[in-house]
Amino acid sequence: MQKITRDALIEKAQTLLDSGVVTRVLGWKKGDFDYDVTPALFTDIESMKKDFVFGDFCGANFSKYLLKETKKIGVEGKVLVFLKSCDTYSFNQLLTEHRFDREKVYAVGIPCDGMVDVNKIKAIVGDGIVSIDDSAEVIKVETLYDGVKELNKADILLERCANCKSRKHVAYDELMGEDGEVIDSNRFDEVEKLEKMSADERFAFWQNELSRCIRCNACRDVCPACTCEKCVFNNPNSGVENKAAANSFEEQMFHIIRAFHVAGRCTDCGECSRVCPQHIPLHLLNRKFIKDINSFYGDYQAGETVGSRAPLTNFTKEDLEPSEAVNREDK
Amino acid sequence: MFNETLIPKLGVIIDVRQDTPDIKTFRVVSPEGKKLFEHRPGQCAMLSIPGVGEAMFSITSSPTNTEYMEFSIKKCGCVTTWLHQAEVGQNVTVRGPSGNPFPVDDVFAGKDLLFVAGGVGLAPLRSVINYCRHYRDRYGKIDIVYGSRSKDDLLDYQEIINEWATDSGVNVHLTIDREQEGWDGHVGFVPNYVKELGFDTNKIAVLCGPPIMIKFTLEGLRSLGFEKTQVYTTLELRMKCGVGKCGRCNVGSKYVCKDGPVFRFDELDELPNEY
Amino acid sequence: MQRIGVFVCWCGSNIAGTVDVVKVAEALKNEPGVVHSANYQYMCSQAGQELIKQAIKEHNLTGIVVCSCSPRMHEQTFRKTAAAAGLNPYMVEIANIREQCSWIHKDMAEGTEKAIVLGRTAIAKVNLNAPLTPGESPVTKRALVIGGGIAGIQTALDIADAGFEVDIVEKKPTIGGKMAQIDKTFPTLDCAACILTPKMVDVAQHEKIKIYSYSEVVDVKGFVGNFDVTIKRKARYVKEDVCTGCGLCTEKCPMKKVPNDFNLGMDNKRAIYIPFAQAVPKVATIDADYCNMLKNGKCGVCAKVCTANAIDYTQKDEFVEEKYGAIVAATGFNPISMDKFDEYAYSQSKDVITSLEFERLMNAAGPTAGKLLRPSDGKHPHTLVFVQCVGSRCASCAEKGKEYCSKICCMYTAKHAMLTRDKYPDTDVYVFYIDVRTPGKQFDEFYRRAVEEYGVHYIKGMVGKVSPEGEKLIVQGSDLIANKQLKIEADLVVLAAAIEPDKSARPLATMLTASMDTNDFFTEAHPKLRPVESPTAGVFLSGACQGPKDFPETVSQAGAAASKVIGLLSKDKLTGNPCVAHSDEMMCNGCSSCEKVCPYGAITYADKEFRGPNRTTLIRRVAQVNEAICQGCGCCTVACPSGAMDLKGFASKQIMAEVDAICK
Amino acid sequence: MRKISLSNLDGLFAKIAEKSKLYIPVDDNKGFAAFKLWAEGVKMSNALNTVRSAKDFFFPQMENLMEFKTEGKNIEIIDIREEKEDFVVFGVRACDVKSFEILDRVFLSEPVDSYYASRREKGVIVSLACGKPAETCFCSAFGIDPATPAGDITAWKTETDLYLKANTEKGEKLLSQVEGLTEDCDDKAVEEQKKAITEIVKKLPLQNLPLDKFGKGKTKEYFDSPEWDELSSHCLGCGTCTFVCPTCQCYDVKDFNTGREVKRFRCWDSCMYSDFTLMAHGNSRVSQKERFRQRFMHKLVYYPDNNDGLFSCVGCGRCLSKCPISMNIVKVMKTLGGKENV
Amino acid sequence: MQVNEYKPKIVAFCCNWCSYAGADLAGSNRLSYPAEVKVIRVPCSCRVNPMFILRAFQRGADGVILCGCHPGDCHYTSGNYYTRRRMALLFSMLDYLGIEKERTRVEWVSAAEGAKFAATMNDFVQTVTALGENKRLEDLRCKK
Repeated sequence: MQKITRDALIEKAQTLLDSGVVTRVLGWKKGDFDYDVTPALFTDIESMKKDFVFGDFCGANFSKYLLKETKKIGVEGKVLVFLKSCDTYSFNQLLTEHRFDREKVYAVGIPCDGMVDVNKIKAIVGDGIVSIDDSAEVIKVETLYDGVKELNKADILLERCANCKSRKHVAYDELMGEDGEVIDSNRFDEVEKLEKMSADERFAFWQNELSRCIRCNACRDVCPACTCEKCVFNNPNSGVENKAAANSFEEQMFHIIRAFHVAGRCTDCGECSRVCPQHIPLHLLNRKFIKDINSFYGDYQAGETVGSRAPLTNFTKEDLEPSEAVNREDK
Repeated sequence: MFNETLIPKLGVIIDVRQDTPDIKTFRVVSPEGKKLFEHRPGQCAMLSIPGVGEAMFSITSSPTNTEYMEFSIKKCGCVTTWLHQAEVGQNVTVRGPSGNPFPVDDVFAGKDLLFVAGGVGLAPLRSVINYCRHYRDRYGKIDIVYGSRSKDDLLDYQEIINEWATDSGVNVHLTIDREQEGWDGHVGFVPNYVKELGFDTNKIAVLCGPPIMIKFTLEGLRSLGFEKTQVYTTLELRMKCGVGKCGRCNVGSKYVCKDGPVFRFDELDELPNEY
Repeated sequence: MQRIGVFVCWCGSNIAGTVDVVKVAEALKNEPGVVHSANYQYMCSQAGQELIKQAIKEHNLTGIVVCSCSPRMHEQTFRKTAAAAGLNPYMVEIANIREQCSWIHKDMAEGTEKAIVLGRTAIAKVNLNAPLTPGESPVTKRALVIGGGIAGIQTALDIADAGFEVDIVEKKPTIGGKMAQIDKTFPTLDCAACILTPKMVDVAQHEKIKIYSYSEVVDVKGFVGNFDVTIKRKARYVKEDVCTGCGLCTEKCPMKKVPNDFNLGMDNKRAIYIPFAQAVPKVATIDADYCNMLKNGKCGVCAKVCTANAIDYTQKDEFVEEKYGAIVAATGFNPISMDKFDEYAYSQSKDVITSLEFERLMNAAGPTAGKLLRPSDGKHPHTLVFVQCVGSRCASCAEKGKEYCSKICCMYTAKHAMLTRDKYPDTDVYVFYIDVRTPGKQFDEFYRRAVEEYGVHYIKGMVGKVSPEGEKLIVQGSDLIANKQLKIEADLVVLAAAIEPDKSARPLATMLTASMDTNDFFTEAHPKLRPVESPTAGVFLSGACQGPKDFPETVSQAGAAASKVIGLLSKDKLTGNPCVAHSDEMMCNGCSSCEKVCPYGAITYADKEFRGPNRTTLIRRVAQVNEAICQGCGCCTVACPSGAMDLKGFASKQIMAEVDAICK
Repeated sequence: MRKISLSNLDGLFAKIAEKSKLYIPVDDNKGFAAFKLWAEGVKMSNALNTVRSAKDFFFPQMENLMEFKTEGKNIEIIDIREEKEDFVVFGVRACDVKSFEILDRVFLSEPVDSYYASRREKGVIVSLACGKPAETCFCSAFGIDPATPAGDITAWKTETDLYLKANTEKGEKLLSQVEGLTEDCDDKAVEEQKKAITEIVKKLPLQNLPLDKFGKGKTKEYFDSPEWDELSSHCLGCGTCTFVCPTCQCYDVKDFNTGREVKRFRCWDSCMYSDFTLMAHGNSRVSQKERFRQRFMHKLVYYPDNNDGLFSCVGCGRCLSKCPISMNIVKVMKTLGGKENV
Repeated sequence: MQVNEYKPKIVAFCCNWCSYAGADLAGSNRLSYPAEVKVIRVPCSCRVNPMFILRAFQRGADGVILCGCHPGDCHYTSGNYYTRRRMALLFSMLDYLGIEKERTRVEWVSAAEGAKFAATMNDFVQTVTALGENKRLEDLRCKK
C-alpha cells in the first residue's frame, strides 16, 4: 500500500479550503517529540504547513471530535476530517446514532498501513528517545543512551493495527489512494485464549488487569460509542455513580457496564486500550462481546453501514438461551 | 488523635420555619441543647445528612445569639430538598465555621451601613444585620434595602417588620418585583430602588443576592459615587471540604470557603471572572 | 421523607399460620420512613380497609405498604382504598407474604423472617414512590377500516351499527375483495355473491359509512384515539358522485384488449370499466395505462356517450386528511405467484391454473359464464388434477413458498372437486395431497362426501412434474399409500397456491408501527388473549391479514375487531396506565436505541433547544414517550445506556432499593 | 554515606521489612512499574518511574473518613481513624519526593488534614537518583536535581552497589536499622554518577521552559489568553493527567450507603471533570476550556500565589506520556510563555 | 437446628404477567421452595437492567435469577426476546471474567407453571448453596 504523505494531505486540504468546500480541518499537530502529536483544528493553510503532521503516530480516532465540531454555533461551512479505515466505522456508527450532522462534515478517507505504539518502542529501546524517523518501513529510533536502533514497523504496531479488521473505508466523501479490503484478522485469538482458561485463571487474569485501573475515564471519554450526555457513572441518580473504585467490585462493575453499554455499538476501534494509562487490555472486553454476538447472532460489524440495527436492539425467535451461551463449546 | 475538620459535629433540628414557599429556616443545636460552636457574622457551616450529601450554608443567626444557630435554606438541590422534608428532632451533621467574616469590628465600626439583599440573599446578611443591631451603638445609621419576587418571597418578613424596622437608626426599604394585592410598599427591582433612594457615599455597603442583582446594584452604587473599596459581598461556589484543600471553590488563587465568602469588590477585581 | 403506614394482614390463618404477623408489624416499625404499623385479620375486608383509611388521615401518611396476599389479588383493592382516603393510589405497595411466603414455608421463624424482608423491600420501594396520575387523551369517534373485503365490510358494518362513523379505504375501484371473485363457499355451497352483495349494499347505504374506493392510506400519524391519516384518492377520471353506473361507456370504449384483473386476466375488459355488476360503488373507472385519450389525447368516446357528464380526463390524485380514533387493518391476502413453481408448467400452459382462476371459470359471471372450459382451447376438460399445498408448508423450500399451512386449500379443493363432479359427471377428478386438514364444523363430512359420494380420487402424494404434451398435460406424481409412481394425462391442472398477505400490508404496518411476523402477517398483541389487537394501541386486525382464514373465521374475527373498536370509541377519554416510560431530556442523546426496542412505537424524537454554556442555545435530538401508547414494559430503559429512560412506578432507583433491601 | 552490594538488595529489603511495611517499584506483566508491598521474591523494577506517582502513600485514591449510623431521625457519627503503621517507600524519584513538599503545603497547612498527616508521619522515604532520565523529564526546570533527590534517605544505584545517605532523623534511624548490612564508604562513585546525570540532564530536550513567565501574580496576564481555546479544544475531559500527576490533590467527599451504615469517603477528583464544580443551579466552569485553564493556572500561577512562588509541577513527565491526546503542561507553558517571543 | 448452616441470598426478578403469577401459583399449590429466594416484581423481564444484577451481587446476593414469560408469550410481545439476548451476553461476559456462571440464570416460567417455579428455585438454591458465598463479585463494604 502506498504511504500517504503529509504533503499530500496538506495539498488536499488546500484544495478543499480554497474551493470553499470546507472551512476548517481536523488534523494532527506536531509536538515536542516525534511521537506526541496532538489533535488540532486548522483554519488556514499556513498554520497547516507550519504545524500539521502526519505519520505513524497519528492513531487517534477523530470521528468523535465531529460531535463537538459540528455543533459549534456560528461556525459556517464543513469541517474536513481525514479518516483511516477504522475511523470510518466509528463515523458510520455515530451517524447511525444521530450524533452529528453529516452535512457539516467532509470526510476524506486515507489509506493506512497501521499506526505505531510508542510504548512498544520504549519497551524495546528504553527511555530517552531523541528522534524517530518513520518515513520508511524500518523505523529508526535514536535515544540518549543507546544511539540509533532500527525497528520493524510490524513489531511496534498498536494492538488494534496489528489485528486490523479492515482496510476498507466504509464512509467517505472522497478517498485518497486505493481502498483496502476487510481483513480476516486474528483479533479474537486473545479472547479465545482466555476462554480456554479455567474460570479461576480468568478471574486471576482480570483481577490483575483491572486492579490497575485508576478510573481516569480516559477509555470512556475517548470512546466513540460513549457519547451519553451524562454517563451513568457520573450521575448520582443512576445508582452506580462512582468516581474511584473502592474495591475490585467497583472495578469490575465499571468495566462490565461500560462494555455492556457499548456492546453491539463498539466498532472495535481500539482507542480504549490505546489511551489506557495503565495498559489494561480493555479491547478484550469489547471483543468478547463482539465475538459472542458474531457467534450467537451471526456476524455483525458495528459501523459497517449507517442505520443498521444493533444486535441488542434486535432479536430472532430462535436466539440461543443464556444458559446455552455460557455453556457453548465454541464460545 | 487530633481534631479533624472533616469530621462533623452532631446537630439537632429543634425548629423549622417556613419562611417563603421555597425557603425554610432551620434552628440547630447540639444534642445537649447548646449552641454548636461560635461563629462570626458572614461565616458559613457545612450541613449534611449522611447518605444524602453535605452542603455549605450561611449561618443566618447572629453570633450574639448564644442559644442556637439558624440556617435559611432554599430548596434547590438534593441536600436542600431532603432538608425541606425534615421534621423537628431530625439529626444533622454540622461542620464549621468556615471562611472569613465581615469585618464588623474594625472596618464597619463607627460607620453608616447599607445592606442590599435580594431573595434568599438576605440569609447571609441577616447575621450581620442582627449583630450590628445587637451592638447598635457601635455603628452609625443602618439602611436595609431588601427585595424579592413577591411579598410571600420576602425572607424573615415578620422579623424585619416587627424588629428591624422598629429599631432606632435602622431604616428598612422593602420592595417587590411586581404589583401585588395587599402590598402598598415599593414595587420595582432592587438596583433601581437603591438608585432611587440615592444614598450618601459616606458608608459601607454590603450586597448579597442573585448575580444579576449584584451587578446592577454595584453599578448603581458606583453611579452614586461609592468606591469599590466600600462595597462588600459574599460568594457562593461548589464546596466540599470547606477548608481550602479539595480544590474546587477557588476563584483564581482565592478559595471561597477559606479566603471568602466575604469579598470586597476591589478584591474581586483582582480575581478572574469565574464565579 | 415519606410517612409510611405498614399494614400486616393475617389473612385469617393463611398468613398468621406460618408468619408471626405481630412480630412483622413490630419489626417494620423501625424501617426508614415508617410512622405507623398495624396488623389486622383481614386487611381486604371492609373493616380492614377502613383501618387503612383512618390511619392515612390520622398519621398523615404519604405511602402505604400492605403485607398481604399477592398484588395480583388485591393491589387494585388497596389502591382504591388509598384513593378513597385522598392518597395517590400509586403510593401503595404490596408485600406478598402469602403466596410467596406463608403458603410455601412451614417454619414460623423462617416465614416471619422472610415476611420482614419482603415488608422491608416494599417499604424501600415506597420510600421512592412518587404520586402518579394516568394521562388522559380524547378519542376521535370515528374508525378507519383499511381494506374493503369481507373482513373490512363486516368490521365496518358492525362499528357503524353501533353508531360510530367508519371510513373504508379500498385500493380497488370496488369493495368486495376476494369473496366477490369466489363462486360457492364451503361447506354449505351457498353462493358467495348471494351472501356478499347484500352486505356490500348495506355498506353503500349505511349513513355512518363512507367508502374511499380506489384509494390508499399513505401516511399515519398520531396514536390511539387520535390518528391523523392521509388517504390518497387515485384519479379514476370519472366523477364518482356524478356517474350513474349505467355502463354505457364500458360498452362503447374502443379499447377492448385490456386484461380483466377481476377475472385474473382470463378475459378482457375495456379501458373504462366497472369491475363487476354488483360493484360498490357502481362507478366506472378509466385504466390510465390503456386509455387512448389519457395516453395520446385521442378518443374521448366515453365522454361523448356519458349522458351524466361524469368523465373528467383532467382528474388528479387527491389527498384527503382525516382523523380517526381507531384503525382496523383488513388488507387480506393473495395467492402467491407461481413463477417459482415451474415444475407445474404454470407459465407454459394456459391449462394449468390456480384455484382462484378455477373459481372464476366456475362462476356464472366469469370469463366462461360458468361453463368449465379449458382456457387454452375452450374445450370441455375430462380429466382434472388438483395439486394441493403448492407453496404451502414448504419447510424445506422456504425460498420458493411459505412455511405455513394456508389453511383454506383443503376445503376449497374438496369444493372444487365436488362441484366439478356434480356439474360434469363425465369428469375424472384427481386430488394430490400431503394431508387433508378438515378441522371445522361440517368440514370432514364435506370432504368425505367428495370422496365417497362424488368419487373424487384423493391421492396422498406429491406431484413431481406437469409437462404439456400436445393437448394433454402429463402429470407425474407419486402415490404414497400404494407406493407407486403415477402418470395422469390431464386436461386441466389446478394448483392450490399458497396464500400470502397482500403486498400493501408491509408498508402499512410501517406506517402504523404495527409489528409483523416474518411472513408479513400482522402480529397480534397476544396470540391467545388479544388476537384481534395489534401491539400498537388503537390498531386492530381483521381477517386474513393476521393469518390465513376461511370466511366464517374472517367474519367472526371482523366482528371481534369491531367490538374492540366500539369499546374504544365508546370512551370519551382514554385513561392511560401511569406506569409508563419517561425520558429525561437533559440526559437523552437521541441515539434511537429505545425506539428500536419499543414494541408499540411509543417513542418518537424531537429536536429540542437546550441552554448551552455562555447563553448559547443547543439543539439536541431527544426521545419523547407518548404516554397514551406506552404500555410500560420497560424494555427501553435497558436499551438506553445513559439511563435517560426510566419507568414510572418501576424506576431503576426503586428496583435497586428493593435489591438493597433484600440483600441487606 | 553507606553502601551495600546490589547482590544483597534482598537482604536489605528483608531487614527493612522486619520492622515496617516496605514498598518498592515492581514491574507488572507488561513491564510497567508500580509500588508494591515487598515480600520475599519481589524484585525491584528498573523502570525510570512508576505509572502512578507516589502520592498514593499519603493521599490514597480512596479512603474512608468516617461512618454514620442512622435510625429514624437519629444519626451517630463514628470516627474510624486509627493509628497508622510505619512504612518505608523505597525508590522514590526526585520529582515525586518534591511532590510531597507540594502536597504538604496543602494538607499540613491549618487546619491540618489528619488523614494525610498521620500517614506522612509514619512514612519513611528512600529516594533514588535517576541514572537514566527520560526525554519527558523536566524536573530540573523546577530546580529539582535528579542526581540528588531529597527524602529521608537518598540512594544512588551504580552497576554494583547501592549508596545510601540519610537526610533526616527518620532516615538516620532507618539506616541504623540496616547498619549491619551496609558499610561505610566515600562518595566518589556517587559524585561520578551525579556528574554523569548532570551531563545527561543538559541534553534533555525540555530543560529550558519559560518558567520565569509564570508564577505569583500572573493571573491577569494569562487568565484571558486566547490560547486557552486552542490548547483545550481537543481535551477529552478525562482525569488521566490529574490521576497520574504527583501534585494534583483535588478530592471529592462522598457517601456510600451500605444498607447498614453510611461510609463517608474521599477520593481523588479531577478539575478536568465536568461535574467538578457543578452545583444545583449551575456550573462556574461551564466548558472544558475553563476546566483545562483551571488545572494549568493552578499549577503555574494560583499555587505559586499561595505558596511563595513554588510551582505545583515537578516535571515528572507522566502527563506527557499518558495524555490520550498528548496535550500537557509543557505545551501549555511553551504556548503561553512563548507568545511574547514570537 | 444447625446455626452455621450456609444460606445463600437469592434475588429473583419475576415478570408480572407470567413468572410472578407462576410464583403465586406455586404458593397457592403450597409447593415449597427455600425462603432464601426473594422475588422482585418487574413488569417484564426486559425491565431488568444488568446493573440491577450487579447491584444484587454487590449488596451480598449469592445468586440472581431472572424469570420471564416463555419466548413468544411475552405480554409485551417481544420483551423477553431482548432479555434473552442481553442476558446471554451479560452472563457470557461474567463467565469470561471468571465469575461462576452458575450464579446467574434465566428461566422462562409461565403463569401456569407453579411447579416449575418451585422446582427451578429449589434447584437454583441448591446450585448456589453448593458454590458457597459469592466472593468474586462482592463488595466487602456491604458485608456484615
